[in-house]
Amino acid sequence: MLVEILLAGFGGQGVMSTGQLLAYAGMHEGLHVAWIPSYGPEMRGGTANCGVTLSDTEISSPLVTEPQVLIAMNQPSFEKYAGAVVPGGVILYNSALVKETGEYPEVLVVGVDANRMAEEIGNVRVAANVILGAYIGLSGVISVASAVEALKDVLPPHRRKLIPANREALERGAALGAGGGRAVG
Amino acid sequence: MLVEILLAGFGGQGVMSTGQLLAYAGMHEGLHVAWIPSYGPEMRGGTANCGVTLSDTEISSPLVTEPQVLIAMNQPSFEKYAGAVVPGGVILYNSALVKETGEYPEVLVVGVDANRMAEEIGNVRVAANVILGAYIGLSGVISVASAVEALKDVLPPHRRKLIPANREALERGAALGAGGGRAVG
Amino acid sequence: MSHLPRVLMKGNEAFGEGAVRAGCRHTFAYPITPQSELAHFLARRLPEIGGVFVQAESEVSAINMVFGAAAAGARVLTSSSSPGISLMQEGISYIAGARLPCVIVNVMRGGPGLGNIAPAQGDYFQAVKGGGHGDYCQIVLAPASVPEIIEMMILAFDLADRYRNPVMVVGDGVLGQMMEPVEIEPGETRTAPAKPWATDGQGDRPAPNIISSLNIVPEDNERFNLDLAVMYAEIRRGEQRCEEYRLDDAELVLVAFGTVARVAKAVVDRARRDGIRAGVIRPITLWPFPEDSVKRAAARADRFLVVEMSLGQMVEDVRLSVEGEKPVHFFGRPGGLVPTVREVCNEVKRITGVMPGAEDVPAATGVDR
Amino acid sequence: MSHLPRVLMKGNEAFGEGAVRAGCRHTFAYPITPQSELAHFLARRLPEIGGVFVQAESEVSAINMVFGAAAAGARVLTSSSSPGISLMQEGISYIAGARLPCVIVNVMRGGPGLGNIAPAQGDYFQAVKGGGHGDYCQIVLAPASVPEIIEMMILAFDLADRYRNPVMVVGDGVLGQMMEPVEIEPGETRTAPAKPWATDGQGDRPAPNIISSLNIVPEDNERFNLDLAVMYAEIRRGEQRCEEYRLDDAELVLVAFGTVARVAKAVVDRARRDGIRAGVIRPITLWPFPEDSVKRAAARADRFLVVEMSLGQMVEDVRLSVEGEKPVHFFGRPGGLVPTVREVCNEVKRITGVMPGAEDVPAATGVDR
Amino acid sequence: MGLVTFREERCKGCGLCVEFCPKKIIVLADHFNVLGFHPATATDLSRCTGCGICAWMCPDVVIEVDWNGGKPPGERGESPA
Amino acid sequence: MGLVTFREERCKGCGLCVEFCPKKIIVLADHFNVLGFHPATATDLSRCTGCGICAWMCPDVVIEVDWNGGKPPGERGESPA
Amino acid sequence: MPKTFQRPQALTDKPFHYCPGCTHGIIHRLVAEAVDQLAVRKKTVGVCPVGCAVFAYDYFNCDMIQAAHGRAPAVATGVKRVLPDRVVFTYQGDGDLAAIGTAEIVHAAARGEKITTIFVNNAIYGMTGGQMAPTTLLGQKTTTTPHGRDRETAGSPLRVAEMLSTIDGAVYVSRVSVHSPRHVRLAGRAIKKAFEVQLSGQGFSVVEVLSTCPTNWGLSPREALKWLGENMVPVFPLGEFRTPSAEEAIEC
Amino acid sequence: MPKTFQRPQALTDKPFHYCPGCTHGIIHRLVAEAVDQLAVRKKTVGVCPVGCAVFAYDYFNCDMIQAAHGRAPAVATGVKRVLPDRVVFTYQGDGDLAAIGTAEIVHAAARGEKITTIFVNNAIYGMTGGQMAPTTLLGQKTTTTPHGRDRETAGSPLRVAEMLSTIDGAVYVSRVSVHSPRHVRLAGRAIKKAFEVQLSGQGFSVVEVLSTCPTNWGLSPREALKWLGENMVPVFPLGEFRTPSAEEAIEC
Ligand SMILES: Cc1ncc(C[n+]2csc(CCOP(=O)(O)OP(=O)(O)O)c2C)c(N)n1
Ligand SMILES: Cc1ncc(C[n+]2csc(CCOP(=O)(O)OP(=O)(O)O)c2C)c(N)n1
Ligand code: SF4
Ligand code: SF4
Ligand code: SF4
Ligand code: SF4
Ligand code: SF4
Ligand code: SF4
Ligand SMILES: [Mg+2]
Ligand SMILES: [Mg+2]
Repeated sequence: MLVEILLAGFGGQGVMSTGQLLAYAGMHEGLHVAWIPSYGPEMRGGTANCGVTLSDTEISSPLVTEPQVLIAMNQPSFEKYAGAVVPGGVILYNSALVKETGEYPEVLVVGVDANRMAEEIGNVRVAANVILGAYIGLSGVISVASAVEALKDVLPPHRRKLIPANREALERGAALGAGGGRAVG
Repeated sequence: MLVEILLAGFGGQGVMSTGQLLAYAGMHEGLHVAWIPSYGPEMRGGTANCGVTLSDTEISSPLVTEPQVLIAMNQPSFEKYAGAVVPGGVILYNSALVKETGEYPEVLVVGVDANRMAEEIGNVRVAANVILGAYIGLSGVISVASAVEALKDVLPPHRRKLIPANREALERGAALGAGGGRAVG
Repeated sequence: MSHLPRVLMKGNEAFGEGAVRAGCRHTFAYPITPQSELAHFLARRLPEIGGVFVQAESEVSAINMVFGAAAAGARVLTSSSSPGISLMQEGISYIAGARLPCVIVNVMRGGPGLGNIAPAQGDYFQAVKGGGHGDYCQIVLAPASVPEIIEMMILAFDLADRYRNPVMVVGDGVLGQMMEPVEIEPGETRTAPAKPWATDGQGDRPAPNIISSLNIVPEDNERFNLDLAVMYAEIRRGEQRCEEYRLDDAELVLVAFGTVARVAKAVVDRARRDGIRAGVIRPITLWPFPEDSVKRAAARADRFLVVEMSLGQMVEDVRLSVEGEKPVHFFGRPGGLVPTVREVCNEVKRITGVMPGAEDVPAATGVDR
Repeated sequence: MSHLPRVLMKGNEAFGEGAVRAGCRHTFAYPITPQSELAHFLARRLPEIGGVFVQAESEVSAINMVFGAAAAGARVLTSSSSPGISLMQEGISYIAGARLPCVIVNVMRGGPGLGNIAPAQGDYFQAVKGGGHGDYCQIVLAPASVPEIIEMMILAFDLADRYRNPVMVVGDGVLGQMMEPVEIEPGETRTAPAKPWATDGQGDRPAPNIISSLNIVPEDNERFNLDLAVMYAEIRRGEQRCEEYRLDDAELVLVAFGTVARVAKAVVDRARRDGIRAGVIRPITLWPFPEDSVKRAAARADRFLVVEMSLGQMVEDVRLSVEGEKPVHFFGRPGGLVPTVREVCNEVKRITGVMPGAEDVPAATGVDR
Repeated sequence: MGLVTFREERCKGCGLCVEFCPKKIIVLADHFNVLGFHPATATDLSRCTGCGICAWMCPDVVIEVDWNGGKPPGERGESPA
Repeated sequence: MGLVTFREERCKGCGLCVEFCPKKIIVLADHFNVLGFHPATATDLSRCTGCGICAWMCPDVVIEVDWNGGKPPGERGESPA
Repeated sequence: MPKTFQRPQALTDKPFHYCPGCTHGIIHRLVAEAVDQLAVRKKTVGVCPVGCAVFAYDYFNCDMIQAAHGRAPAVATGVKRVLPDRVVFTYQGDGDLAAIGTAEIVHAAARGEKITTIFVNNAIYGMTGGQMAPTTLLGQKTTTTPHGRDRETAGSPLRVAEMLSTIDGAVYVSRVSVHSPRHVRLAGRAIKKAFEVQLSGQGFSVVEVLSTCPTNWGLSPREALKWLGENMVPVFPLGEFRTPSAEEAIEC
Repeated sequence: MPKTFQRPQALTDKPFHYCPGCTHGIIHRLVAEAVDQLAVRKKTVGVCPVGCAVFAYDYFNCDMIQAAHGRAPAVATGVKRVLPDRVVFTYQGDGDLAAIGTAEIVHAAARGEKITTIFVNNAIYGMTGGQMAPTTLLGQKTTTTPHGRDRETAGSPLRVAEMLSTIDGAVYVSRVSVHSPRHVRLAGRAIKKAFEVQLSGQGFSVVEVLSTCPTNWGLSPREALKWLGENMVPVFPLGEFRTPSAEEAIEC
């Protein structure tokens, strides 16, 4: 088993820590993991992407260049990376900010209204975790419990109060994802 | 014809410009010439040496490492370089500051009381030119007239008033040198 | 009690963690992407353990603070990325000339000039041939994973002290920014050997110590340089390090370091699935270059493929080792791009003729120097 | 009227005189021995002809003033010696990255560190392999006499403008400090070509110009680097320059540049008197290295002897050209000493076996890397 | 009377125009713009004095202000405050 | 009464001691020392007050000053001027 | 229809990449307005720093040069010495100018280089992720002073305008801020005056502009302006520290 | 027999290499005397510059480091941060400190580094052959200002003590001279005070000492002292520019 996941969005959408969350959760489940940012310019307002590799054998290249999974939090990210997803892969996107998706016949393309759901939860910054939850629900690559557990690793002590909102995001996303396929959108 | 001449002394004894004078004079006589300083540390009070090569063919290496001629203006210079003079060569030294000379059987060793003569001329700084004059007188490698002519090249316009003293140094030195050998000392 | 044997750590933090485990308590650095987390980590960590982090006003100043701290006898670190490392060249030459031990981290980025902040390996020549003036050499280590960064940092400090010479540890943006699991070690750290030469105040010594790189008399300076040469020869004999991966029966030898070596290993795995007997030499010491390993491989293998994130720099050292015995090919992505497994596989197929007739077509991004 | 067709000129002044004849009117420099006379000369000369000499507060500043003046379209010069050149490495990388033409003089001295002020060639690697970060190359010229310094300076400015690339002219303390006769040329000087890319104020241009070495998108930076690579390949093809001395029937080829090449020629003359058929390849361009000449020689000659005022740096480029075809020997005097004709002759005799049995005895100051 | 126009697609929703408009007629909209921000917009243009302070404080030069009749409140580049 | 001693072999004949000796008892000798300079020397030691100014102004620490009986003119490091 | 406010000509139409509420944008606009008002756009050459303003060459609608970190004053010197009749300015952050570029700014001032420097002091390294700058306030938390800048180990804020005003060649030195509309207006006037001083050929001119970094200060844009006014201004007093003798002072 | 004057212990017996009459020698002696008086020789680490004083490590009888040109304050910082209880000083010329080393001295001061700097201002680059320094006087002829320093092209003398005294971390800043016995005495007291400030742990201390360069000024040693007093002192006024609050001032 070797899964390469790409997460992409605006700086500030929490894409980086969501990727770390996934890596931590994988590590706790005994997988080999690597997390790697494709950090934008030395400046603000750019796009922020990261790649996560989960594998049950040692990871040679930690670079995610042929992702099976794309989590796209905004339109530019979708456009930039959708084409890179390998046949048989899946794209999950934030339908609040991705409006045009185009055709990817060999790929499962799933819209998640993550911004809206995050605002319902009360914190727009948990949107990325909604989509991660959806991916976990959809794929079962790791358990939701591991992801929730890993929130402690990713959130520094003084931000632990954000755990409940993030847990809710993961869980509600997972519930959506477990519904599978187009039903999510 | 290829002559390599080494001139050495304290910084401030005029060794460098005396060497340049010789090179200029050689150039005016149509010779190939090179002048090269063995400049001391980035500081004062060190020793100052230069080498002059005069040749009727193109000069390959301008470095004076096997001099035929040494002009030593002080004791340390004498000690440092006397041994480098090739057999058949000549050492001219400033007898005011060189007190111990040792034995150099295959080399002509000539003391010149240059400081005293320079003070008689009225400027202790022309001492090196007294010895250069002696060398010219002794060897005839170039003419005294060329050396005198070259004073114009070496002395910047605002120091031209020093020409008479320097001319006198060259001429009195040459007269001494023409006397030859040990008689000079 | 939920007790974690492992944490996910950024490469940049691992440089800092490794330094701490090596007993380094003094770091002088100036921020620069993509290595700033190293400074952030140590700015927090060092004061907690009685150490000192000073943010210098520039890289020029940082490397000279390192000079002073090393002269005072400390295990000392600085860190930067390409442009900042260029600014340190005078200082590094001075450190080598004064026989001082220190460790310098270069998390390389795309150049030349301001370039960008993407991963690159274009500073290989600067690191191994001597970017500063004069005839000095620095030991250069190139880890390829986050845990190995920690290991290499400890080795770096040990080598620096053993040889009284600067040691550079090079990474790239990928290595600096990626996270991998790292074992949490017990708290103990190494200590530096005694340094009787240090200028730490005369104290009870019979005479003052002097640290200087000035040898105004050329004969003295030549002697100093020849002594260095003897030491360098010793290092070249004794400190070559590399990883050999599936090399035993390899007809094609990929040579790559750092991040690219991981790509190369994945390529080898894939190529072998296609029946191409490939292997990897991963130089761990870039200087001394593992020429013995390359020479041994040159006796057996058919050809070499050097892969770098540059226009081709290490390839020269491979060629110097191979000495015309076997063809040495090159594939590079300069300016901030990491070669992908797929494109290196294509290059492998092209040069091994598995894609017949492709031999003479230059690869899109392969530059032949 | 006593009219002089020739004057005795110092090498350092010749660098300045050459720049003036090349049409350079702007110099930014910081004093350092053994090249200070260059600054003194131009500080006096440039204002007389409407030019500008600015004494910068450091070499870092000087090279960045050069950056600005080059961006503004001027033919511009800076000059220093080893430690100062190390400080310029970031700036030189920026200049290459911004595609700006300029000329940098390095009158090399003994290193590493403060070293001394004696003649040396220990900055060869720094000059030709890229002392700064990133994949750039600079053209490097190495004159060997005072008149040739003038010639090379003119060539340097022409090449810099032709390729929009920095050009370094290297000398050593001997070359900088020695005096040789130089022809006095008529007053006319060259002018630079038009530079429509210069940031000299938009004026009537339709759009502003931008000078930058920043390519934040890795793909853009890769493209930039590949374009550079194409240009470098063109330079390597077209601009190799060397002097071949008594090479036709040479069994032993000495390779040496600058001051040492003059020693090598004297050695060849003497060796031939002893019946040793020796010749010299004197690289005039150190980058691009005259590999074609060396390769041709490798086909005919029996062996090479590289002589340098260092622990052996150019010898690597000779080996890369010879590719194991013939033995490449090395003789060096590092740290500020100039090899003498006599000692190089001895080395020649040792390796050619004219002193039989001497082959295996290492020369006192020969360092085998 | 002033007329403020917003180049909505470049607004970053920083709220500085909202903060400094003396008439408090600017708000951040509910929707997201292409950059993912809630863009600023004027609620009651009739109350706008055309003072230009909003434009003056906007770090992204999102706002233009026209003066709709009469004399503008000040010289260009000199008007606010 | 003071006693000045000169380490003649390191005198550079700069003349600063000559210039500043309040008693004007220091002169430069006629002969050259090993460095090639005319070294400083005291002419009439009996007039020396031991004030130390000569040593104080000597850039080459050529001079030592002893105080030959009675109380020295000041504390070491504080005496002159 | 007369414009109260429109985009200055000396700005291109490219959107700024700065964070929401970052006052770099305001300062860019003020510089552009000064260039427009003096009608020198076509003979102006700007030099951008390394810092958040590194891409300023995309925003200023005149010839632009991107300089190495801290070296903009040296680069500007090179330009100005070749083209003495052009208007040359540098735009630099506090890391760029007050840390790595200290020597360059001091000596551009000492030489009386006829250039204008816009010095954006936001008390932090913005671009690289919020490290301490020489101008960081005591107690201010940054990524390299996680417990706040401590005088004992990290020293005290450097007051650049005061330092440069000891230098004869610096003929115009002032400090302004952009934390309120009134201060923005005064900042604009100071910047224009600095360019005028350059045009008059009297020497070096510099305006230190106190600016925000909401992102790295961890404050909202509004809070950031408030913090600037309340915390930075007392440490970095506003005013003109040096003016050409004949000039009248700007109220601050 | 009590000594009025003897060679300080903190000097080795090695003769100085300085030119005849060069006041570097006097300043060396004053530093050595301060070290002796405070009885700190065995815990002192000195840092020498690149400049005529580059060989100072041969003269000071304590641990010594030779630093890169201009970087002595950075090197000293490295030493002091490792060994906070040692006494660390730098000895630097005006090319070293006021040109290439500007950033290093300003930031050692800004950090309040607990080191002492002896700044020897002789208005010229001595070692490299008499080029202009940042402190060269207007009209002064040097090898790079052959017609005298011209304000228009080469700027005006940099007044380092004044500049550094704007920096909070610099707790003791004074300027002294050595052109007469009285000034030598005061210089000695200032140097001692600077070391005392370091020992008290209050911050950075620096003494600018006006010095001569007979060789490159083209003057005899006596003329050089006179020139210093008559020409340099008016441009570089003597005095204490900053003292720790509790301290009383030294008369200058
Ligand atoms: C030589 C060098 N050192 C360090 C850097 C990294 N760097 C980029 S911007 C910057 C500081 C930016 O801070 P500042 O100048 O205050 O500008 P701001 O982003 O706050 O506007 C640094 C350290 C670099 N690019 N080059
Ligand atoms: C990086 C570098 N640049 C330049 C030099 C050359 N250099 C040596 S000393 C010196 C200046 C000395 O002047 P100053 O500091 O005033 O000391 P002084 O000799 O006058 O006492 C210079 C420029 C150097 N050694 N290193
Ligand atoms: S112009 Fe003035 S009143 Fe009108 S919206 Fe803007 S700030 Fe408010
Ligand atoms: S100030 Fe500008 S960017 Fe900020 S909210 Fe208003 S219009 Fe938008
Ligand atoms: S101690 Fe005083 S009186 Fe005696 S020689 Fe020296 S200066 Fe003159
Ligand atoms: S001051 Fe010193 S060096 Fe000068 S003449 Fe007197 S004793 Fe000699
Ligand atoms: S990081 Fe700070 S200074 Fe940079 S753009 Fe963002 S808010 Fe502005
Ligand atoms: S050159 Fe000047 S500063 Fe240097 S030792 Fe000589 S007189 Fe003193
Ligand atoms: Mg800033
Ligand atoms: Mg000086």
